[in-house]
Amino acid sequence: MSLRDQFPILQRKVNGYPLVYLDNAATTQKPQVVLDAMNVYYSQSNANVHRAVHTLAGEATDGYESCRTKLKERFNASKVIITSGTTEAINLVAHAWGRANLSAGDAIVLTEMEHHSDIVPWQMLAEERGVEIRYVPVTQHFTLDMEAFTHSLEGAKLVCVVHTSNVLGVRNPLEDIIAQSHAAGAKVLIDAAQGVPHATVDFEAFGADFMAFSAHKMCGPTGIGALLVQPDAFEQMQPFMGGGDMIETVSIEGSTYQTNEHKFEAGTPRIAEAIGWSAALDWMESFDLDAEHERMVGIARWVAGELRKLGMAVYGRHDDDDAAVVSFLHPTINSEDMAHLLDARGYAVRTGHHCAQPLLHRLGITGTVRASFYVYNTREEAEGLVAELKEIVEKFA
Amino acid sequence: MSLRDQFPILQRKVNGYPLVYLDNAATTQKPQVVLDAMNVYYSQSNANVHRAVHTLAGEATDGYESCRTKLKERFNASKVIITSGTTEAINLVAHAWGRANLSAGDAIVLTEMEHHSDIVPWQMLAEERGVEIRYVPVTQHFTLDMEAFTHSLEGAKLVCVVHTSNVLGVRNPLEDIIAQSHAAGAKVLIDAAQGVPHATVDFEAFGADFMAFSAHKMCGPTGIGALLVQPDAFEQMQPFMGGGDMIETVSIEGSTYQTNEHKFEAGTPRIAEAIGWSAALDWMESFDLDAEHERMVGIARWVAGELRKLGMAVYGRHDDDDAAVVSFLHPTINSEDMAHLLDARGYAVRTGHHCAQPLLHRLGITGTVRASFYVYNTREEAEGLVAELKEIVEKFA
Amino acid sequence: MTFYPEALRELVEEFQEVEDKRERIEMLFELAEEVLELPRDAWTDSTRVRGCQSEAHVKVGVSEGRIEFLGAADAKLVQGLMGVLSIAIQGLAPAQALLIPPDFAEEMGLLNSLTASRSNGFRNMYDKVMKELRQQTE
Amino acid sequence: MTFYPEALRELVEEFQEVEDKRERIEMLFELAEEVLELPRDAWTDSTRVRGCQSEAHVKVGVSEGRIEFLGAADAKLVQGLMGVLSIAIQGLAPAQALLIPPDFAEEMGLLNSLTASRSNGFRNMYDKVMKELRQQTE
Ligand SMILES: Cc1ncc(COP(=O)(O)O)c(C=O)c1O
Ligand SMILES: Cc1ncc(COP(=O)(O)O)c(C=O)c1O
Repeated sequence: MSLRDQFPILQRKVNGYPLVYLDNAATTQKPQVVLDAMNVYYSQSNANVHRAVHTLAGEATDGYESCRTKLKERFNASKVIITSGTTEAINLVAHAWGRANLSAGDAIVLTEMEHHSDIVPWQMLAEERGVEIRYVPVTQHFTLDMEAFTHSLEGAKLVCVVHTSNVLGVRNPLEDIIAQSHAAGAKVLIDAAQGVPHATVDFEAFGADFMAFSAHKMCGPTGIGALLVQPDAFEQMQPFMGGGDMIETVSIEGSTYQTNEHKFEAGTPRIAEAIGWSAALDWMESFDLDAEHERMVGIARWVAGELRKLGMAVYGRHDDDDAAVVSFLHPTINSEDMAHLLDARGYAVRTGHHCAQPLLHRLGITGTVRASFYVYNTREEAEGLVAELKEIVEKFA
Repeated sequence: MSLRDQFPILQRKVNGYPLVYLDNAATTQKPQVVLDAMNVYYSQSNANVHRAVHTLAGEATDGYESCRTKLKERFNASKVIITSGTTEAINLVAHAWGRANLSAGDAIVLTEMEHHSDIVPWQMLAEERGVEIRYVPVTQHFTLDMEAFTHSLEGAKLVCVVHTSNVLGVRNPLEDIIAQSHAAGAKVLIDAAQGVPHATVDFEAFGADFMAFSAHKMCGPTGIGALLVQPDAFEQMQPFMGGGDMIETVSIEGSTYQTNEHKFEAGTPRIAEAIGWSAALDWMESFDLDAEHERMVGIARWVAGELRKLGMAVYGRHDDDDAAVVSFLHPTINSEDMAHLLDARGYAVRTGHHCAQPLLHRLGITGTVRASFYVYNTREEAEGLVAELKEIVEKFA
Repeated sequence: MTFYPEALRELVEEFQEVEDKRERIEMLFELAEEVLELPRDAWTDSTRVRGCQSEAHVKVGVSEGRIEFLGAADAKLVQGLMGVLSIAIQGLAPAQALLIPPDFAEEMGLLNSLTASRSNGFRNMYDKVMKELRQQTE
Repeated sequence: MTFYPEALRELVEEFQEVEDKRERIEMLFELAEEVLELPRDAWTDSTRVRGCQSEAHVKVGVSEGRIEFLGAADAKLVQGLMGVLSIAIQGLAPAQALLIPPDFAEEMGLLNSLTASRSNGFRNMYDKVMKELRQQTE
């Protein structure tokens, strides 16, 4: 079966037209094997995990933990905390590491390219603890101002940076950022929500201290994500949420905590989700992601060029390592209208601020139309999109 | 189709014997309609919610929000925050309400009957903020010491109490507890993880300020739960986790937040899970829960009696409003051995401390064997359990 | 459709006869002209429809017992929906207008979600108009 | 099964011939007797196998290059697995014992999960024994 045929949703029609799903930066579709794995779990092995001896509980525990094992293998990471997604993973760092290791006067470096999920948790921490936040500006070439970045490092304790922008598709110079940050004595958190769906990352070699991402953006289920942590940073983390399996002992005098990742996984975990993600991770090994990435960026680059010809402003550069995301605006046609007109022909694109208002503010706009491509998208779909936009521009500009 | 036939897992064999699933207090099984709803979502409407105009996103948003609407209807609640489960819901109260409204010298009342998920978050808050925790003792009749409770209220700001104990099945005198707490000026949080699967609750009439529970214990999926909040308590809550859809605006100067429940739902929500839970809530309406509850407690009461005859100590009283949970210990046969012997014949029971160490400590034990019944369990299964235990006692005592 | 005024009912039927969604949207764009325009310099925080992706503003008054509805939006689609609402309520007594449910946008085949959320500028606009009408009749 | 000592291999085969799990458990209970018992008053925090549901203690020494393994557990099943481990490693050279993978418990049809977690006293026990052997051979 072709890669594309493994996605049942791609057979769907929308408003009488075949669905062309180009909202992959928001969430990706799921191959049948992922649904199957969750169905098998629910209809054969559903049970709560850990602390139980019965057969179903053993199978559920193995299934849940297999997700962690596969994440460790895929990303070459020694500590993998399972969360509900990127957002919770970053909030976990802000609470479990941030509140234990940062205090008034300390500085955190963010960038203007961050997603709200990598801004708001730090603003909340800053307000509570009197920590200073410094924002690295974005240049007119849609890249981080690396000179400003270097300056911002003075006395910084933590640098939080997005691997790949969900608006621009721009992949940041992470190797340089990590090296400079470490040299300045700062830890580094990478928001890899858009990064890991497009590139394989060796967390150990990469050298970041924390890396957060979501399953749903890499063909896995909703409701689950992960935080990878280096062992020394892991040791500096205090528990965040309490309850369930994160404890060793509880008494009314006080509690002691587990020492492994379970310490940060309070309550019944996302069992079916972990099993689904595990299947998705296996599935991701079934094709050559690098080759697919090259193909997708090629498509994005071509689309960007065509849209410029149609008079659109395109926000992004589409370098080889960038994600296949095309953000654009027409000088006179409203974005929301454009998205509705596209939807009428089956094309799903996203409009709005993409949870990156500071970036848009810097670009002097309030939103874009965003078409984002993934492994199951075809060149023909991209050509269709361009043809539709051409028609729209001709008619409504 | 009979109620029981709607659960595909109940066809399964374990170690060559039909599965008898009696670990329902840990997690319940899922009827086929719940799996179907999630499959339909993933294979027809999967998209990220909110902020998008395309057809799939509209369907996904409607599906996600339908869960909230159904929870509001079922529980007669005006504010429903969707969380990853009971544990996260209680941690949310500790962070969003507790840290904003409690300070050094304030007192929180807990009970010795609480699940760790309703103890550890408060211990963490207490340590951080110098808040005092008072524990209401459990009597030898497996009930709360209500005299001690009344005394503990003096100057208390918050009372946290479990609706129904997951170890004893005992349902607490909540109406009395809520009335006394409110009279003393304290807010009340109910941990209803074990309560709502067994009883319908009118949150408005009930009068508690917060109520937390999990979908997976009421035939819904893993990874999702809810916090019901009264409007005045809702207004007193500060944001907990940051990012995603919880904001109104974000700028580098600071952020403003949404005013509805989304304020507390940071990041891509549990979309498929909400859709699955929605189906489970509909399904719960398809039979008479009160009648089923009566039947289940009847079974539990009978089992408890038989086990006492076999020389077991049974921890619980099995009143009409109690849950169908039977916790027991044999004087000489080790619990874990007993569970393994049962598992060998297809019976799934749980052993251990059930995340309620302070309660067990009070009872002078370190664990129990727990058989917990739910709507699809039959009298025949209970008889089988008793027969197996009889054989085990005869052979191994 | 019992509570729809005649003009709205006709409009809904007219839209329902058109099968292609693109065509329906184009028809709606034309209805954007029907709105009494709220000039840009009258846009304030209190006229703003919150939660819209782009700017949308409405102003509802009641003069001699009859509704006066003004609106404007960056998105033609939203302004078109204002046009529909305008056709429905302009000049009506508030009590009559309050009986009109928001379903027409869906029935006209224009929106696929009625959840009051950010994706749904229409629903927020409708809610705001109705709320203001209710306040002005109290 | 290449790394299993003869006695362990035989045991695994013996168990595999028994179809009923209950019977296998009963056979295992008998093996609980095979463990050189670690007396209760020698139970300390350092002998404790963590993460077990009930108490389980092991002590591994190496004397004249040969393993001396003592153990005891509240659960007969756990002590039975100690018996199996004991049959496997008692008197062996540590280097040989370290080659034995934990799979035998699963192959004997006794456990269905090898995940190192609280449900799995066996795995924690095995890991502790092997860790201590490794430390004592360093
Ligand atoms: C009484 C009680 N409270 C809280 C919880 C925690 O629920 P969850 O693990 O779904 O967060 C449970 C379930 O284990 C419970 O029984
Ligand atoms: C760059 C980036 N960071 C963080 C997030 C948040 O991810 P989630 O909503 O899955 O928590 C997203 C996705 O929306 C993203 O694109």
